[in-house]
Amino acid sequence: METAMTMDSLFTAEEQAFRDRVGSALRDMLPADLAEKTRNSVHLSREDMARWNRILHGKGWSAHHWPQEHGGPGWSPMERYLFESEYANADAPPISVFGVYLVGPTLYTFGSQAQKDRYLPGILTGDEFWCQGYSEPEAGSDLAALRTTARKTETGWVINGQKAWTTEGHFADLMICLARTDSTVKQQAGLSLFIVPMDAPGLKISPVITIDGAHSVNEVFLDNVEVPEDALIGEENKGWTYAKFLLNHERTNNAQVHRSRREFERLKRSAAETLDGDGRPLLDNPAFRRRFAIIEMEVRALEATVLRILAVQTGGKEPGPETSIVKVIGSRLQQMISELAMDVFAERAIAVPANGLNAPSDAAAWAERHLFRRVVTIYAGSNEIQKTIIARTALGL
Amino acid sequence: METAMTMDSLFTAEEQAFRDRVGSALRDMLPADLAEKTRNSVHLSREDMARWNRILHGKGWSAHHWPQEHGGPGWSPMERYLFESEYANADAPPISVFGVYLVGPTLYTFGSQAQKDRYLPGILTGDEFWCQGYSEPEAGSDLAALRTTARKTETGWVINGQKAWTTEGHFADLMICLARTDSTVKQQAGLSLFIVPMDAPGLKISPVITIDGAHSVNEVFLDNVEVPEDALIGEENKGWTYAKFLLNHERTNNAQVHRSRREFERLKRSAAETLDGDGRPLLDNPAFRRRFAIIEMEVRALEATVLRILAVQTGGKEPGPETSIVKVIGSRLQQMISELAMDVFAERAIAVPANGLNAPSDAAAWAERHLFRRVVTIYAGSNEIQKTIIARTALGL
Amino acid sequence: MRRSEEKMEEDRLLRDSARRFFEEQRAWSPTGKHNGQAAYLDMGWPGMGLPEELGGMGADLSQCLMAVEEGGRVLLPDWLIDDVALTAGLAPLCDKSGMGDLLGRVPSGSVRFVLVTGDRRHPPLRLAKNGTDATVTGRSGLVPDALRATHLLVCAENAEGEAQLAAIAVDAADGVHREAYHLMDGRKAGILSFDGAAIPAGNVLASGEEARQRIAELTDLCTAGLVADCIGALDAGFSATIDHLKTRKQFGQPLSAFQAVQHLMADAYCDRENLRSLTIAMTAAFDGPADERRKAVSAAKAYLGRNGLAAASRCIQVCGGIAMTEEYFVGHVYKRLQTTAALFGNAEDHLATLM
Amino acid sequence: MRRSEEKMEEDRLLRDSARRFFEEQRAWSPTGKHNGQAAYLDMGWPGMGLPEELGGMGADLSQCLMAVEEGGRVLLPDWLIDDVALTAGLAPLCDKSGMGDLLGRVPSGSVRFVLVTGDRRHPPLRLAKNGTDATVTGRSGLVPDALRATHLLVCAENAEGEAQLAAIAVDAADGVHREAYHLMDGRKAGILSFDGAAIPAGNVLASGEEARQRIAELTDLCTAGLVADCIGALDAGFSATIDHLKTRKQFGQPLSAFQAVQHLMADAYCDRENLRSLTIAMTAAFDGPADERRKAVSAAKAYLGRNGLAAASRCIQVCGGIAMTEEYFVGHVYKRLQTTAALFGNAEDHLATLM
Repeated sequence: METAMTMDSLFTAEEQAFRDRVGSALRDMLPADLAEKTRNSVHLSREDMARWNRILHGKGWSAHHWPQEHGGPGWSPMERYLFESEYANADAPPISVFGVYLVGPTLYTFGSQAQKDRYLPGILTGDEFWCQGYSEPEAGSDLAALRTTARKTETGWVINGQKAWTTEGHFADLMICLARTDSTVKQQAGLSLFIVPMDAPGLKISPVITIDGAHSVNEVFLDNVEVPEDALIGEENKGWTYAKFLLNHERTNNAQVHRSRREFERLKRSAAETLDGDGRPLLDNPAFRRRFAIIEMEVRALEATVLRILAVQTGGKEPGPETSIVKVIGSRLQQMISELAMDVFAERAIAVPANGLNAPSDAAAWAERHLFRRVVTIYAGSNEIQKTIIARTALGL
Repeated sequence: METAMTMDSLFTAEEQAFRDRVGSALRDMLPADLAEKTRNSVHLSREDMARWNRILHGKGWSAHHWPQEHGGPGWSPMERYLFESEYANADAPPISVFGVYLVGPTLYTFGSQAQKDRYLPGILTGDEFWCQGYSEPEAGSDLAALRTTARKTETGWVINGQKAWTTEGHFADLMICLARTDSTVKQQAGLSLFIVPMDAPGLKISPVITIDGAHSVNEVFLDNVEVPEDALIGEENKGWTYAKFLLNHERTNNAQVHRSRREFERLKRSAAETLDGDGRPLLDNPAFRRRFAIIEMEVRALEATVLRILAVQTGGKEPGPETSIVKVIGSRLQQMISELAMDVFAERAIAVPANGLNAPSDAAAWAERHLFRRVVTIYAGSNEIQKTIIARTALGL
Repeated sequence: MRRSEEKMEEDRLLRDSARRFFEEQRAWSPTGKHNGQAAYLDMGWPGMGLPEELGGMGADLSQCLMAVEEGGRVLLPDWLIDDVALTAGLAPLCDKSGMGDLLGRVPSGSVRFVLVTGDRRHPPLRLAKNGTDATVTGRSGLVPDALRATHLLVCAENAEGEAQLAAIAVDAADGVHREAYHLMDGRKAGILSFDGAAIPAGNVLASGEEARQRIAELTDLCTAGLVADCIGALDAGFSATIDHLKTRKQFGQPLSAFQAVQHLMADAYCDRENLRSLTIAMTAAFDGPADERRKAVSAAKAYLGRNGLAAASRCIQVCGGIAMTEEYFVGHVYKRLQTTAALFGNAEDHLATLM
Repeated sequence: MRRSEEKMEEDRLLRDSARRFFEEQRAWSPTGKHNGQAAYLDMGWPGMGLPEELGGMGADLSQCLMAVEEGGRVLLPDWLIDDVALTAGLAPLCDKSGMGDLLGRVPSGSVRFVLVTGDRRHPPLRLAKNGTDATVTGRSGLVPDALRATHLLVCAENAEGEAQLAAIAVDAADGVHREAYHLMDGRKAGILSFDGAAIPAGNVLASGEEARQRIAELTDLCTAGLVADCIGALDAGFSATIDHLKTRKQFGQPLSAFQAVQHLMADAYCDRENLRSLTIAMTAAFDGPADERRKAVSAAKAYLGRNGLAAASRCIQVCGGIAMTEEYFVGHVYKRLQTTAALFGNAEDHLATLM
């Protein structure tokens, strides 16, 4: 296998066989152009993601962490880890995170039978795309400040407010929307989850260009958007409970361990192919070599920590410090890797030929990634928030 | 000159001549055994310090930053900088900080004529040693929590309390003691400064061994210690104002810039004389070379920042962010240097031959220094306190 | 470092007028559209470091870099670095054939020099003597603002590996190909290919040791300009960040009230102050020996690429999501620093010269 | 990493009894005086990793390291690392002449092995064959607990540079000089000089490639033991720090209420958890190929020397002055980690093997 998969001894023979099987299947299934796009882009188009989703669905792997009864393969946490590792190694396009990771598990855990029947198939096939309406201009890491309201009417709900940082909102069909249904209680207590079609009257979307120059996030304005009664997921005022459950369910998601390992190995190859001023491969330049060694150490630490969490994952408890730990160390590592990439590619990373502005290049993709990656220590609860959680839950401070 | 003095272009020709003159004089004056002891010890004995003090005093340099009228040479801030640089380069023993830096300026600024006449000569000659009684077990960085009290009597004051971290207290003759004289006011408002002889009845001193295994700090217990009326320095309840004035007076003291430059150059020489596993001098080992380069960069930054502060030093204002900045970056740098030393000396730094436990060695001195140096980010207002000050005073947060 | 009272008064006036000018005429906006393109020509900034007899202002390097810094504050898309910092170092060349005339046209903007060096990771540019004439061959590194230059100062080597410095007028030259590049921060640059481009007799300005020294100094000047520009950008980014922290509320408090935020910014502030100190020391070092100048420049440039960039990154972090948007100033400061960090040698390159 | 339920129950019992034993019998005190010196012999810890037929407990490496870790929690001055981690790797050698008997005496404490390697920064130890006998010459690196050892496992090279592993009984050997060393953390070590010390026939346990592999594994075992010991020390240091933060007040609040303190400790906690994860991965790697084992060990050891030490340093920082005193536990944890960081290769050495 071309990529360095380490720590083989941590896996049983069955698991290693499983990994080889899914890895070789993934490499067979994946169209070369999609692998190429994945390597050289930060954000993929809906068309590309949908195409790949359909291929995966053909194999029953489009929602690889779902239980069998809902259309997933029913894998163990360790099998999912191995699948995700092979998935990253194959340069398979990232799964659209909202439908598969967020909405699916929320619906099959808390939704009505009708909601499951209506929405799960579209996620599995990739025919329906979702976005997440949690954050707001005044409520980022602080969801208690959420201002969007849902008012009960005779036929359903009327939603008013504004959502921010709505990733993929511009090509999503549906939004899972957190709104305040009880303003008399404090903090996160009065929030509920709703399903909102993106073409609902009163919903307007406006693009936000990020510092990498790309359009992946949006602002969404909800102006008296009416949704039917059964747009509510689960019980009223339990939205925050559901959101937290999910956080607990996917403790290691934010670690991005497989992506980091894969990127690191690719960057190593680039450094082996790039010559320094002395005509020597950069990878053999001692200053770079040492930086690669430090990141190798950090990647191993993250891999080992994620595996440790998976090995003892019990679920059902409040999201503990694990979620926060892997968020902090995983995001730090992602930034370390792209910072090293900027030094590996040097001038090539900051300059694009004017006549080839849209031509894909490894260096340009790293630059985009590096810029966009400033966000990983901010989103999904900033690292400062995570550290406060660690201090409280793990250290009892 | 054997040591790397950088940034010559920042000094006028007169200043460079001054530096050469004091440098060569210092090297002539300094006994070889004292230079050796300075290199190989963290704490010096009173005898050694006093001996050197007398030599310096013979030249009129024992209180090099004092004005001429009080027995100093009356140098400009830049001349003092250059003197201190040459002083460090010569491996001259550190001046006992409390008499010269703390008590002298306090007395000649705020003390009575009688106090000046009585105490300044002893500091200049080195015949009387001082210690500082500010910190207490419950009041380290937080002097507002100070509990030692001074109660007025008909003939003077009665002091009760306990002082902690009293450096050199075990061989000091006198203590400058901060005590509460008004408990009805909050914070630092009710504090006064007193002169307390260390042999006063009721004063007991108890050694504290620090993690480097040495005895340099003490606890001091004051049990109804009586001092005369004129033991009070300046006005009652102005102790904190005086202490702050001093902080302002010596903005760059905690930077330890000259010591760091000197230690760095010495460490470089050690690395040039030490072979790595490949038989190559460690200084040419690329991993070490890069770490030395990073510290060279940091030392230059500190030197430049200190010079900048000296160039614009106006005095008289509230201690501003400069004091805090050089404390933070200077202490961080001191730790970086000793950490690198631990890796340069490797096993030699952590192991001492049992039959030569007290024999001086470069490696052992670095180890002691490295351990004791954990304190530099804690003492004189922890770096966390300094960062809060920076945020408030410089950033207005 | 310590300037006379008179100089300092001059500095203050210069800084004030530069700041006012840039804020009024060239203020940064998210759309990147500035008013008054090239209006700073009227202010006489280009060639301000040239002596007055050449139409310059006789400004010293410290003042030249101050102008560059003020341009950095508004993230000026033009490269004052070449116009101001580089030309400040060209005066000693003005007795070379034709150079005096050319330099005299710099202040009006009708002549613009750029420094063209080889790509660090490729063979150097080659200059071959051919009787009294010469030709140059090879591909340059990234040259800031290459496409607006009228004249190229080419840093090359002859077959024996000796340094050569030559001037080429772009209009007059055959065999010079200019490829345009867009930089990460929106500025423009170019890569030049020389396909045996002819250099007339007299345009080889220096050879051998003299050329080596001259090239080293001009390279250091450009690098110094890059650092000064970033000091300005970082300062402005700081101000914007501080303003945001005081107004943006989270958990019922302004962000500025959180100790974690305060300490992140205090660390960034220490880095910023150190960078400024190193910039001052670097500027002073141009009056000293070449080796120390080189180290002072490398220390500042390496510090910029490490701690300066880290400070800009912290500004984004404490601002939060809003700093990730193209509309917001602070992200552009980061891009300016990240771009600059890669030009004229990155932090690794400059660290390597510090030992 | 994932152990059977049965094994995990066994682990729990072992850890509980080890912790109880050490806390009751060998609790740390500032004076360094422990009760029950060597009482852990009665518990059968030495040689616990040996098979039961040799008097061991048949514990696997994970359990051996767990015992070492528990010793680390009380900053045990004895080197369980040799008694437990090293001997766990010696079982495969027991068919070598005499080794079976010797190993059988390990559990009672009457035989103690240490691993003797050359000094990394000096020429290796030399083993010269002399008919069937051999002699060894040279100066070793620092050997933990060298003076209490009865037998030395000498890692040497012959004149051709081939690896050689030989056992030397200290009592029986001429030409072995032991120099005692005090370590920074109060533990003892030694440096051994071999002046043509004779090794009887049969005591050369392995040669060439076999010796190379064996030596690599034994070295990794000792290194793993050092890491496990520090994990225990760091954990205990953390607990002491947390307790202090909750009780010590400053500015009217417990230290634990300050966000800056919380975040420093959260960072340290991440480092500690990563170190533990790397320790688990390292332990599992002993079941895999040698190259991956080496890397897993190096990753853990390098992480200990960088991030582990930084975490211990943060504990001192947040405790403040009290942690600077010899009386206080936390400073000793730092010294334990600093000492260990320098043994069996420091972080720079181990980083070099990671690429």
